[in-house]
Amino acid sequence: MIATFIPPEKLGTPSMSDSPWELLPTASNHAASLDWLYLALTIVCGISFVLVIGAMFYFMWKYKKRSDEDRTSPLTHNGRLEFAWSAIPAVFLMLFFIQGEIDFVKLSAPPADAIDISITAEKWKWTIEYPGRSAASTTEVLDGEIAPLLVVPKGQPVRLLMSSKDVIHSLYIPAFRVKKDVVPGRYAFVWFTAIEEGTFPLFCTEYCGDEHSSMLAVVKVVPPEDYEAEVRAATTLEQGAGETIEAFGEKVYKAMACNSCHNPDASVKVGPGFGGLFGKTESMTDGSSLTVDENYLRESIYQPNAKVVAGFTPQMPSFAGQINDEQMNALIAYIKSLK
Amino acid sequence: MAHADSTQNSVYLNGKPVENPHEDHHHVSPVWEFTAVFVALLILTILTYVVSFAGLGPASLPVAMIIAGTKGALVALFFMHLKYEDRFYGFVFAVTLLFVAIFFTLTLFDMSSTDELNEEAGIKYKRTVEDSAEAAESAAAMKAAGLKPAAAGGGGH
Amino acid sequence: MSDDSKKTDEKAEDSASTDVVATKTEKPVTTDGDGHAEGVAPEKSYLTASRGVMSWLVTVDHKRIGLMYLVATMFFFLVAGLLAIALRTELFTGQQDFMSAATYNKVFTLHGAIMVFLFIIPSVPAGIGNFVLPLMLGAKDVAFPKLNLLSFYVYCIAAVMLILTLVLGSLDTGWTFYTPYSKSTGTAVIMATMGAFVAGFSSILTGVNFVVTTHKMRAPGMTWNRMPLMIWALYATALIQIMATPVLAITLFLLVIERTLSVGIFDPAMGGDPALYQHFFWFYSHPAVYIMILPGFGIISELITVHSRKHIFGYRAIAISSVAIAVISFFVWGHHLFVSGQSELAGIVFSFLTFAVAVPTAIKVFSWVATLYGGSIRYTTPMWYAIVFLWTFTIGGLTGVYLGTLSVNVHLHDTYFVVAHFHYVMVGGTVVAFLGGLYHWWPKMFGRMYNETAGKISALLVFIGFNTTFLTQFFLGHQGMPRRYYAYLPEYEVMHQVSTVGAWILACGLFLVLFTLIHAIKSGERATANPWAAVSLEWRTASPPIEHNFHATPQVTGSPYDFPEIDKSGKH
Amino acid sequence: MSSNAQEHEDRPWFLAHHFDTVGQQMSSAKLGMWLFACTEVLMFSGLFLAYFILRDLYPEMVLVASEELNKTAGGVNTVVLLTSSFTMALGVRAAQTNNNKALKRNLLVTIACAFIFMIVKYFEYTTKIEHGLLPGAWFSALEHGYMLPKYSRVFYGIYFTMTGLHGVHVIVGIGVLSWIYIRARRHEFNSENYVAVENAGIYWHIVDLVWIFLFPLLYLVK
Repeated sequence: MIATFIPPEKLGTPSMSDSPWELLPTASNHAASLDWLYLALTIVCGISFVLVIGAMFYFMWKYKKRSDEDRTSPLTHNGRLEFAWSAIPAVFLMLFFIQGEIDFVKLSAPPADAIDISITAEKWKWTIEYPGRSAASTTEVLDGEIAPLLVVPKGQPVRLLMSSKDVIHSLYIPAFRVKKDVVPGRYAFVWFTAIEEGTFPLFCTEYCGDEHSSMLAVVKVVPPEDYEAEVRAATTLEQGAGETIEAFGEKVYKAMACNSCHNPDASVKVGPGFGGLFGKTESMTDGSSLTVDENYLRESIYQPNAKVVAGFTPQMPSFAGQINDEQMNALIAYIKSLK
Repeated sequence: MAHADSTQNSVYLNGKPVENPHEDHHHVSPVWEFTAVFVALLILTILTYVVSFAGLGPASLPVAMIIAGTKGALVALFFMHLKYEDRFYGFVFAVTLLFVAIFFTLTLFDMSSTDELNEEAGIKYKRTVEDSAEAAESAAAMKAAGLKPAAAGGGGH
Repeated sequence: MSDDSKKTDEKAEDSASTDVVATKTEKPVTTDGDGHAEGVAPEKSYLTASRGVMSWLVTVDHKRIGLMYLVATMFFFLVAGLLAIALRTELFTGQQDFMSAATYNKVFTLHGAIMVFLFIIPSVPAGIGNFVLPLMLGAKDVAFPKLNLLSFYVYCIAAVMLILTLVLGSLDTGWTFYTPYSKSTGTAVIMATMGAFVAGFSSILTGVNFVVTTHKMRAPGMTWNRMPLMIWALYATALIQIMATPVLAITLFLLVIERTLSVGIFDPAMGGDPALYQHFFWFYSHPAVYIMILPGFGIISELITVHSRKHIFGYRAIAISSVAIAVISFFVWGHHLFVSGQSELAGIVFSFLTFAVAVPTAIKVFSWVATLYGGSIRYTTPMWYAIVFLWTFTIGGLTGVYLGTLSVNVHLHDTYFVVAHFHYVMVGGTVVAFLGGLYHWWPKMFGRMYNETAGKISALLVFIGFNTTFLTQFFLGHQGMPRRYYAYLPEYEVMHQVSTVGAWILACGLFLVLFTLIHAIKSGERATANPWAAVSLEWRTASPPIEHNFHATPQVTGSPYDFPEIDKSGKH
Repeated sequence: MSSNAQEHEDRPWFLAHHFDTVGQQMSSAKLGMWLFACTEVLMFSGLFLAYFILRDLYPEMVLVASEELNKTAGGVNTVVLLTSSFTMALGVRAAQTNNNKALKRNLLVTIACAFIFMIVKYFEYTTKIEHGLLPGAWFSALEHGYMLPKYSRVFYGIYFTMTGLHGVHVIVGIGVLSWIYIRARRHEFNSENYVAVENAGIYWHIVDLVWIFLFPLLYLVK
């Protein structure tokens, strides 16, 4: 998540390419043919632009007003020329249409043996579930920043089956040149075969609210042999050896994208801040008030709309089934540690 | 000779101002024509009413549309004088119906082809998936309560 | 009427050999310097014919209504322009500078909504068009003057409603109001949609007025092939305004019903389908983008012919391509939905039709450049703006081909490439043509000439600022920078900073245009009735024109582009 | 203006200053009205498309839900609107033939038919409201013992939007026709100046045209 306050060097999401001017990496099977068509378009349009604007400048120089007695040409139309300059562009346009259409059909026909990964988009986070793994995949990528990790084997077709829980989002991986709107109420799919290892950002490109620009994920292309290990690592969220419970709690805090709505300090972002929350007496929307303890934290994570703090709208999604007890205890320990 | 095309007015032919060539001639249709059209409309209304009970199944939509179309044409041509007016008003109305047709055909084409392509790719609508899950669930609940699961009557359950 | 014009009728009209109207012998009804015909008592211009605010508020004179529209639309251009500057300044760095994410979303939504509904759709047709159409047709006024005034007041109500949205918590759905987000968000969506709904009515009323005026109130002798191309363009725009805006009305009405009664037709949670809303919305909005650009085409046809003293090249082709664009624009809206859940088959059909609409636009650009051939080009400020238009609109048009190609669109959709494309067509096309038209008709509107050098500097600033701002956004788009992003990856920062600097230059250029034109009204030197020695009818009356436009209804015997400099001796 | 002072006298009182001849003014007014009629047709087309899409998404739901609509009330309303269209056409004819009395009579019958239409619609709506066949949150048909498929509330949403918007147009029509009736009482219309009556007629026929298509689609189609 691109937190809004973290300076650029701390931003962990991988940069697209090493230098801003380097072209996009061609990291999927679609990329090569698309880049070729993009180049062909640029050349043809570039030449026609140069011709049109060149002719314009030439005429501007040659036929500028020299004296008041200038005589201008009586030419009003020329049938053959007009036919030529409507037929030639039409031919080029048809060529582009046909090539575009061929690639588009390839884009929309996934091979049968593709690995199915299901992705659920909801307001401002992607939940990625691998086949056969129950827990969703969220791993801390680099310090400071957290984004769900989409692990993809190199050289194998992958089909992302996507659906949305609330509004229209759009899954876009620029390095793979694939994009599809995730319209709620129906399944959308995108397929690709990664051909280059590395990590690439994944954007949401359909406007979906306040944190639209922070709704990122990271695509990690791994060699096929250690794909299983990577997936297991991505989807397991246990206390590492020698890791304090608070540190593991912070990992859970980031893995579950709590920080997209709750700040680690006391300030309000979308929901109340966690700083100094534990032990504080909060007044609820129904007027009652209670001190924040483990039970309240546990209940409001599993059923967030049961007791909502006054002044907030019940828009927090439920995490029932996504956080097991061990992770819950670590999360509560972490929240306790925040002042 | 400055030619006068159909939609241009006060043309000067040989220097003489010509009365507006496509001036609206006031056509007054006889009363019996109106009554005849009115009776035809009533008959067609009764026809469409009766036909709806005949249980034509899938053909009922086209039939109803044809009847409504003829009624609409009758109203437009006779009650709105399109038959006797300058061609241009009819042309404007026809162009509107053309744009409505474009809007309908292309949108319905997209909606229906989305369903076909999804079926081919084995991707169901989320709604239908949720509906069938819900239906299975309620059927199981009914069986658990000893009731025979309700037949498909009364709608999609 | 002298005998001369009768003789000219005998010759085949509208072909190149038509005897030119303002032949040396027949002196057109020229007026001496200060705007009144010789020998007649100095008649008051429409500006001074009646005094007092009430005379303006209840006027039915198309020229006054045109001016009121101009003032209102340019005010909203200023408001939305300042919002744009705020956006670009916020995007100077990758994270938050001085706006929160929520405010940024509201600012870009209002920038879009105000620009589309309150500036770019009404500005050229209702602003310049209201002023110029009856004059060019040789009519005393538009067909329904009271309806014209009603259209202006309906526009004012729409403007008030959109301003009210600011007060009621603004709007953060994007100018497209996509459901289901627009159904669930807490911002003032109903007030904004009702504002756009009412602005649609004002647009329909202007459209009806222009179609009926063009059909029924042309000057004697002005056949369809003798009409200036500005009228063809305004006629085609009016056709779209009449045929497309009602669908926007019903779409926004259904959206309001969705939010109030939650009918569920667009809401997936209740069984509806958001793709249906996108079909409804874009069925209006793509023809709407042609409402925005077609009047610009009309202005450019006028500017290039008058200032290069040459008959337009391919009059029939340009006239028919205007109407062809108007009709084909109703077939192509699907290219906005290529990646949004539309079926691939429909995508292929819409991509093919999108290329069909590109051909007439290309014909127009080629014809304008061909008009420059063999001319005697005078580099006045309007001509400079026409040249800037040709440059920017050609880039805008060509990048449209990228977005029409299916597979490239998958990569480029909803990225900054799209933002750059439509700004090149709308700002580089319509706004540049609008400014060129303002400079061209300013002497006619106010009887005052503007300062030529200041005008040229403003054209240069607009050209440099505009291209710096939006050329970089093509590369941003190709690198994958998504649209409507408030915070972005660090590697896009350099290009965003270049673009922001360009935006500031463009803002300076536009402010300079504002000052030059306002300065001209007060203390520009007096303009003659025909400063550009043009041949179309609006230049035959005084400037500023008298209240009922013409002393005697003008006779039209030739094409509006038969300039005296055209060499008829056939040896050319 | 090519007309000098003398010509001013014989200009008919109803000819606006910016028109040259009565014919020009009449054809302009009629073309303007026809263009407005086209915008009405295009607006209602949006609702008809929403209906067709609903039939495409939930074919069996629409059939079951439309069974609850009262077919006879729809039929009566159709006949009422057709008669009003008939009397409107006769009214326009009366204006063309300088028969002011017949014009007033026909206008009154048309307005009366419009009222009957609204009253029948009022009863239809009240029965729907009582049975809870309403859009969105108000949909409580199950409590009233209706076994309706899952998304029936969307159908009733479309039903109320279409018939409601049409009803609003009928009410506006009543207003327009009453204004024409008032002007007819002032003997403003004759065989020369009847374009206002004809335009009101065009508007009314469009409202009737929409109902001709709306009735079978919502009420009858299986």
